[in-house]
Amino acid sequence: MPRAPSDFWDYLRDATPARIALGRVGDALPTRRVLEFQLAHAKARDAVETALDPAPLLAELAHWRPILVRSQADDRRTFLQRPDLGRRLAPPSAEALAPERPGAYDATIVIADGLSAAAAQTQGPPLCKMLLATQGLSFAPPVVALQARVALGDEIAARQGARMALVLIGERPGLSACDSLGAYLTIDPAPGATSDARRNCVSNIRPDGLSLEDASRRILALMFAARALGLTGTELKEDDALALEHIPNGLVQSVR
Amino acid sequence: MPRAPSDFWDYLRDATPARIALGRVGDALPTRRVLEFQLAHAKARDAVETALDPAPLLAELAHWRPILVRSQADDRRTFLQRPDLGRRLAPPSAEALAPERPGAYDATIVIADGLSAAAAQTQGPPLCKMLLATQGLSFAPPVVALQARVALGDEIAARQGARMALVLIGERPGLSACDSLGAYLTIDPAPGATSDARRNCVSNIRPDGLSLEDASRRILALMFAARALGLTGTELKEDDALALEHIPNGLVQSVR
Amino acid sequence: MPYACNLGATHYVFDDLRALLARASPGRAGDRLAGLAAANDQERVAARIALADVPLTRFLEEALIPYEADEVTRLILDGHDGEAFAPLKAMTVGDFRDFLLSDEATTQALAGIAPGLTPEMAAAVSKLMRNQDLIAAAKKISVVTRFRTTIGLPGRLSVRIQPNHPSDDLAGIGASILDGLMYGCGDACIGINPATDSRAKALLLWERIEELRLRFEIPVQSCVLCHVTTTLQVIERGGPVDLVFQSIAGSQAANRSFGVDLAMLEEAHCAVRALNRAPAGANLMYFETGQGAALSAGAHHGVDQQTMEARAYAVARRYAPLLVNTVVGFIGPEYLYDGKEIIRAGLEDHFCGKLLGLPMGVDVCYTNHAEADQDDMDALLTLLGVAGCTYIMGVPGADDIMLGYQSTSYHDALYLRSALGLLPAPEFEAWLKTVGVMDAKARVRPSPASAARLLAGAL
Amino acid sequence: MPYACNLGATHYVFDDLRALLARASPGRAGDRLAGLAAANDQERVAARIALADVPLTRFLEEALIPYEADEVTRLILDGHDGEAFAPLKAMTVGDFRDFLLSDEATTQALAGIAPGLTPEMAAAVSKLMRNQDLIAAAKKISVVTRFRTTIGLPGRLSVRIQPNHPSDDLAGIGASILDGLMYGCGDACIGINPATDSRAKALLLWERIEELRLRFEIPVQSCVLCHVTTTLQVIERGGPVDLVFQSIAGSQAANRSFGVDLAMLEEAHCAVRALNRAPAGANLMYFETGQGAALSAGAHHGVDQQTMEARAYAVARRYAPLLVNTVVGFIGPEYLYDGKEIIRAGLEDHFCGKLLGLPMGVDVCYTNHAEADQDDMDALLTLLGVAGCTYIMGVPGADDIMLGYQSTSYHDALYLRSALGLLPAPEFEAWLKTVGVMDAKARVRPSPASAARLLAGAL
Ligand code: B12
Ligand code: B12
Repeated sequence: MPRAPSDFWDYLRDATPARIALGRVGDALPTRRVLEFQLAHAKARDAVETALDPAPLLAELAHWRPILVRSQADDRRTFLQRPDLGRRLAPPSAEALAPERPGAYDATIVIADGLSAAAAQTQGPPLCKMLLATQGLSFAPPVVALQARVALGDEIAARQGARMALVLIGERPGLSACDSLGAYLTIDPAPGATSDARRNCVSNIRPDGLSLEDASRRILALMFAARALGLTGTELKEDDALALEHIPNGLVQSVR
Repeated sequence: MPRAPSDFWDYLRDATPARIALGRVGDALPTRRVLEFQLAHAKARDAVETALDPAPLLAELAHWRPILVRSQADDRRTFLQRPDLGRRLAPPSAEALAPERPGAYDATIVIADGLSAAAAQTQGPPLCKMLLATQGLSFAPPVVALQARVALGDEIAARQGARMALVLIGERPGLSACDSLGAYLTIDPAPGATSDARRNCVSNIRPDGLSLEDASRRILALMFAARALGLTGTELKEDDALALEHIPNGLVQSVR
Repeated sequence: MPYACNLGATHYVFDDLRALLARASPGRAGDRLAGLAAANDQERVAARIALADVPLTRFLEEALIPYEADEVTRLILDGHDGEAFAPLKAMTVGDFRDFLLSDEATTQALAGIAPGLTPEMAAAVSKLMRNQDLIAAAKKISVVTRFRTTIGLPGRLSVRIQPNHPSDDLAGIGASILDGLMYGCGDACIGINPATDSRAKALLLWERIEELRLRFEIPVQSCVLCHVTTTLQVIERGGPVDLVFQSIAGSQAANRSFGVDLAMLEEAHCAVRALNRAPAGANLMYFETGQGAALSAGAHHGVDQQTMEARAYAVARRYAPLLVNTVVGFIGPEYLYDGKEIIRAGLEDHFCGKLLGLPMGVDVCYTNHAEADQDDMDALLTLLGVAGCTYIMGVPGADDIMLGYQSTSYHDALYLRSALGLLPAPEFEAWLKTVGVMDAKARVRPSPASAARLLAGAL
Repeated sequence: MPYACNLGATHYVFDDLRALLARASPGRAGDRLAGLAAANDQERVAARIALADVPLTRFLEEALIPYEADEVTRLILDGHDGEAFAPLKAMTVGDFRDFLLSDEATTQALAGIAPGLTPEMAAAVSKLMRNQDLIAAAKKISVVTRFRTTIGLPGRLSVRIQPNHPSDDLAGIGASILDGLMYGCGDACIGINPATDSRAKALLLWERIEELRLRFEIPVQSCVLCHVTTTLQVIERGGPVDLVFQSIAGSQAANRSFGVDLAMLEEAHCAVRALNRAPAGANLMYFETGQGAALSAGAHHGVDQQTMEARAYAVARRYAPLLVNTVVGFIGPEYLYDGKEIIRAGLEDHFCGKLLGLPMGVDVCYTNHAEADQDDMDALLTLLGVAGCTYIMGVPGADDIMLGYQSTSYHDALYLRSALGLLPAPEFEAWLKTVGVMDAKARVRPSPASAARLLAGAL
């Protein structure tokens, strides 16, 4: 049965959180939409500035004896302008990570503020716990990292003797979501010299994006495959990871 | 005899320091001109930042027992962003100007950095001396003012008991001249409440603009007329000042 | 009357219309200096949300500067045309923006409402508009004025020649004028800022332009930008004055600080009309304005600088000027800090002026103490071209050697005209073709012969 | 080889061409981060003065990144067309700028020299150009490419629909596409960034676009912007791939960090050509670039970011792409700090890309950690429109809900087209008229019936 035009717009609007069916005045956005946008922008900018509060994270992960580290970027301003510093551990933090023999663990999980503390704050602990609970992978004590970029995980993993670095990092806040988490997996990272092509990424982890369950299954599939094949990056495709036999069975089924 | 075209361009170029006859490539300035402009811009910006060195000024005017004052704008950044502060004396400076009874002097001369320390530095002392040497006007001790706006002279004159404030101030640096001085004359200034319409201005005092001699004659004509008529500002025209009888004779002749 | 807006848990209250307008303004140095700016982006958005809901009629009820205390307020309210306002009567500020951008807001419709708008309405709606809105709406508005040239026609861009000299040297000024003519500039006017405020000098300058104009039969109008009181004296002495110039601002007190009031402007307007130099119905005044002037004079009454600027346009329109321009980056970073603020303010001023029915030009410019450069000016210049700006300045090499700032050059005018396919005023275009400065394709490519002829005349 | 310049008492020396180019660059965050920027304005001008005197041939002699170590350098030097370069052989960089802006540099002449230019020459000359120069020169260059639509014709502006969704939901993406079509967008391509890098998902997305395209007979080409290795797998599995996408950069090491090299791109180009989906001679690749990518990967070899960006264009042009765009403000303030830097970089990239013969589009955009807002984007968007930009992005409400940044919206595209009188690609224009989205005056004003029809199809 054909729908009335207004229904169509409603249908469109319901189909996606994207800003569609906004209406028009001449060629322009209606005033209300312009102001909504500006408000979202003001909030997103505040989200960038928000600092991660590590205490609750450390408390939630207390069971696994989490470690708090900082990058060499002392504050938010520096962090934003000096990505190089966000990729290096501050000396005291480096010391805090007792050096372990390489291969002591399969992986380490780093919860990093990145560009959205809110993402790390809300999505970080539950996702981390789901992953840590996995059978068949050994994890170093989890790390909470402040003013951190993805590549900071490389140095952390190396120091902890973990073969894989899994960095759960706040993606830059958008207008519609300020709490989106990205997961970056790297095997055998070379601190200071890992090419991004050697990482895998699972992105947009948040309630309106990839659910925590879905994300953890994909990440675990990648981790099992990575360990089995000894590689991460463009040569390791999620599809193949999910299809690999070595992965605990229930996992794969539920992804596809 | 008609001139050849290239002569015309030379003629034009010689007629003014303005950037005329620059040539064209299509509609645009030739590369050389663009770069000349950028260099001039870089220099002019440096000129804004340059600080006035009061020592030589005070030394040159030592005979008249000059006084050094500062506005409430502590540094150059503040000065540029807070014109209000540049119009008020810093408390220690206010104290340094011993209060005098109103009318103790006809005028006070303030050499102020304004937007070009270079102008005050080079044009300030000689012009000030020419004016101080005038017969028939009594002057308070001259003042050198740092981080100063025009209106700072109002408070200075009031404190010094001078009826007129003559502020010799650095005009904002242009691309072609970084050392242009402006002279602002105000009779019976009301500190904090003088309308600019109540001032007279003699501008563009510098070698390529108004010569020091010419400037001092105009300024003096204005001062004599102001004292005689009890007014400055839009109602006092330079033409009339120069025509007034009370002005020492040699002065007028040499201006016209 | 207070205005309010809730954003999540935060309740924002704005004491009165002045405060609401100020907080809704895009950030700029002058409002920060005056302590009027929003504390942060969220407060700014809150103010805009509240402002969007204010009925336009409110601006007829709540004067920003008291009626009794300010002749500009009186001019605005007494001169308000209720009939022209009728179509807007039921609109809020937000509706008004929507209307301006809608297909209903045709060139004709916009001309019709202009007398019904107060400057505060124009300022208010501009605060809800993005740069692209300011461009798109201004583009639709047509304001045409006339003296010897017709200014503001669609597809045209006029240029003032600004041939200043630090000691008002006649030969130097003449050379700059000729240079400008050779670049196809001058159709807005030839306007000299004299370094001195002497009527004797002003008279000489006016005579100089007159002489050039007559010698080469140039359809152009002359102006010397001295104080209006000086111009009046020149007129009394029979000077060949085409246009009376004056800087104006948005409050009585600010105008006083410029040494003028409405009566004085009226007097000047009558005086110049009486010279009978122009065809009947011609426009005879030239005004300059600029954000920050009122604040600098302590005469802003707690009103934000952009709204004060729009109020200056109310002063201007009373005298049916040939030209009005905002000297947007001229006053300095105290009021507009950097290229971004200058660009925004330039577009606002241009839009508000046109909306109120003025032939708006813009002095696209900056000073050396501002954080701006030629790249910013190229941006603003181009945006204004797209927005249908009436005219710009033409300064040799963009460097005003007397006023100490950088404006647009003759070259910039060429760039803009050819980038957007714009032509000079028709009478001037015809002249440029006659003297051989413009070629058959309407490009300014002076033939050597024409250059020689013009230059020879100058010697 | 060192380069030098005296400014008054100061003697500036620049160790090599890399240092000279870096110091001559307009200030920007990435070069400051890399420690390559000029220390102050005077040093910057000194570098430009020295650069203006460097003969263009120098760039054929002094490689910025060693030939032996870098396949991009080899591509540039081995692929250099001496014949096309001949007219420029005697020029310095300064002369080259003068030439580009002169009347001799016609559209045809500029097309002729493109193969003779190295990216370093383009970058160098751009550093001597003001924003208006970048606009004026780019405007003269015409690069036309073809698949189902013809892109880059004069007077036309194309738009990519970018209908991303955080979980790649097909219905959601479809809804965004329909919305975009109703705004007259999509003629550059319909290009989805998938959130996941799964070939299974990518295949589904490609099929979805294909289905829409066939159902409504839309002249448009499809793209899913996954990694090229993923796209290759989709092609192997028979996916309806129109365009192969890949992010590229200006050095071998930077491309490696993206997981690609020239051979891989070649392989992809062959694979997609073998699908035979396009008319003969069609362009089949889509590349994205952006200042800062190489530096971020530690693969910039001490070369400034704008020059590195131009080198990425050398990679792109080898594969005769249908579309290339710089994601100028996308990467963040680490590389382009604020609106001013983004505007400048956008104009540079657009100019350099076109000069080198590429169909340049620009993702006019910024992130929320940058000092920029919609006003800056309106400015850049409008300037690019004047400069003749080939295409822009169309993102619902300008908010990419998956990539977390603000780009241009469908509305922005409408604004730009109507402000400058630009039309979509001709095939797409015809389609828009057929389905009733465009009215007889070529304005996008969908009739209710057309909307209903399109939307009904979507359900
Ligand atoms: C900036 C400027 C302005 C700005 C001032 C705003 C501001 N807050 O800064 C604006 C655009 C408002 C302006 C207006 C006018 N100006 Co004016 N202005 C200048 C300029 C370019 C720079 C001044 C400067 O650097 N001052 C130094 C700084 C450090 O001082 P300040 O305390 O920050 O600034 C104060 C003075 O500059 C003063 N001021 C500015 N212009 C004028 C003009 C007169 C006659 C007086 C008494 C004071 C005055 O206002 C400022 C605030 O108090 C000069 C040209 C030059 N090369 O100097 C012309 C200049 C001083 N102005 C001039 C004129 C004629 C005017 C007007 C009278 C024009 C008119 N017809 O209305 C008006 C009204 C002035 C007034 N009575 O207030 C002439 C003066 C000629 C003369 N010898 O008398 C000059 C020399 C330029 C010119 N030749 O046209 N001006
Ligand atoms: C910024 C960005 C980029 C920038 C990165 C430059 C920089 N210095 O920041 C540029 C434009 C260069 C880029 C390129 C690519 N990107 Co990207 N990128 C993003 C984005 C928008 C934000 C990332 C972020 O906020 N990181 C958090 C901050 C704090 O971390 P950071 O340490 O500063 O940033 C590092 C990572 O972001 C990393 N990175 C960026 N993109 C990618 C992609 C992959 C696969 C990996 C492993 C790493 C990586 O590079 C940065 C520097 O080391 C995300 C989308 C999102 N919503 O997050 C997509 C995203 C991560 N990128 C994606 C893709 C596909 C790519 C490309 C492979 C595209 C292509 N076909 O070539 C390329 C190459 C990536 C590579 N191997 O380096 C996908 C990944 C999909 C997936 N699940 O695998 C995402 C999710 C977007 C998408 N859906 O298209 N990207």
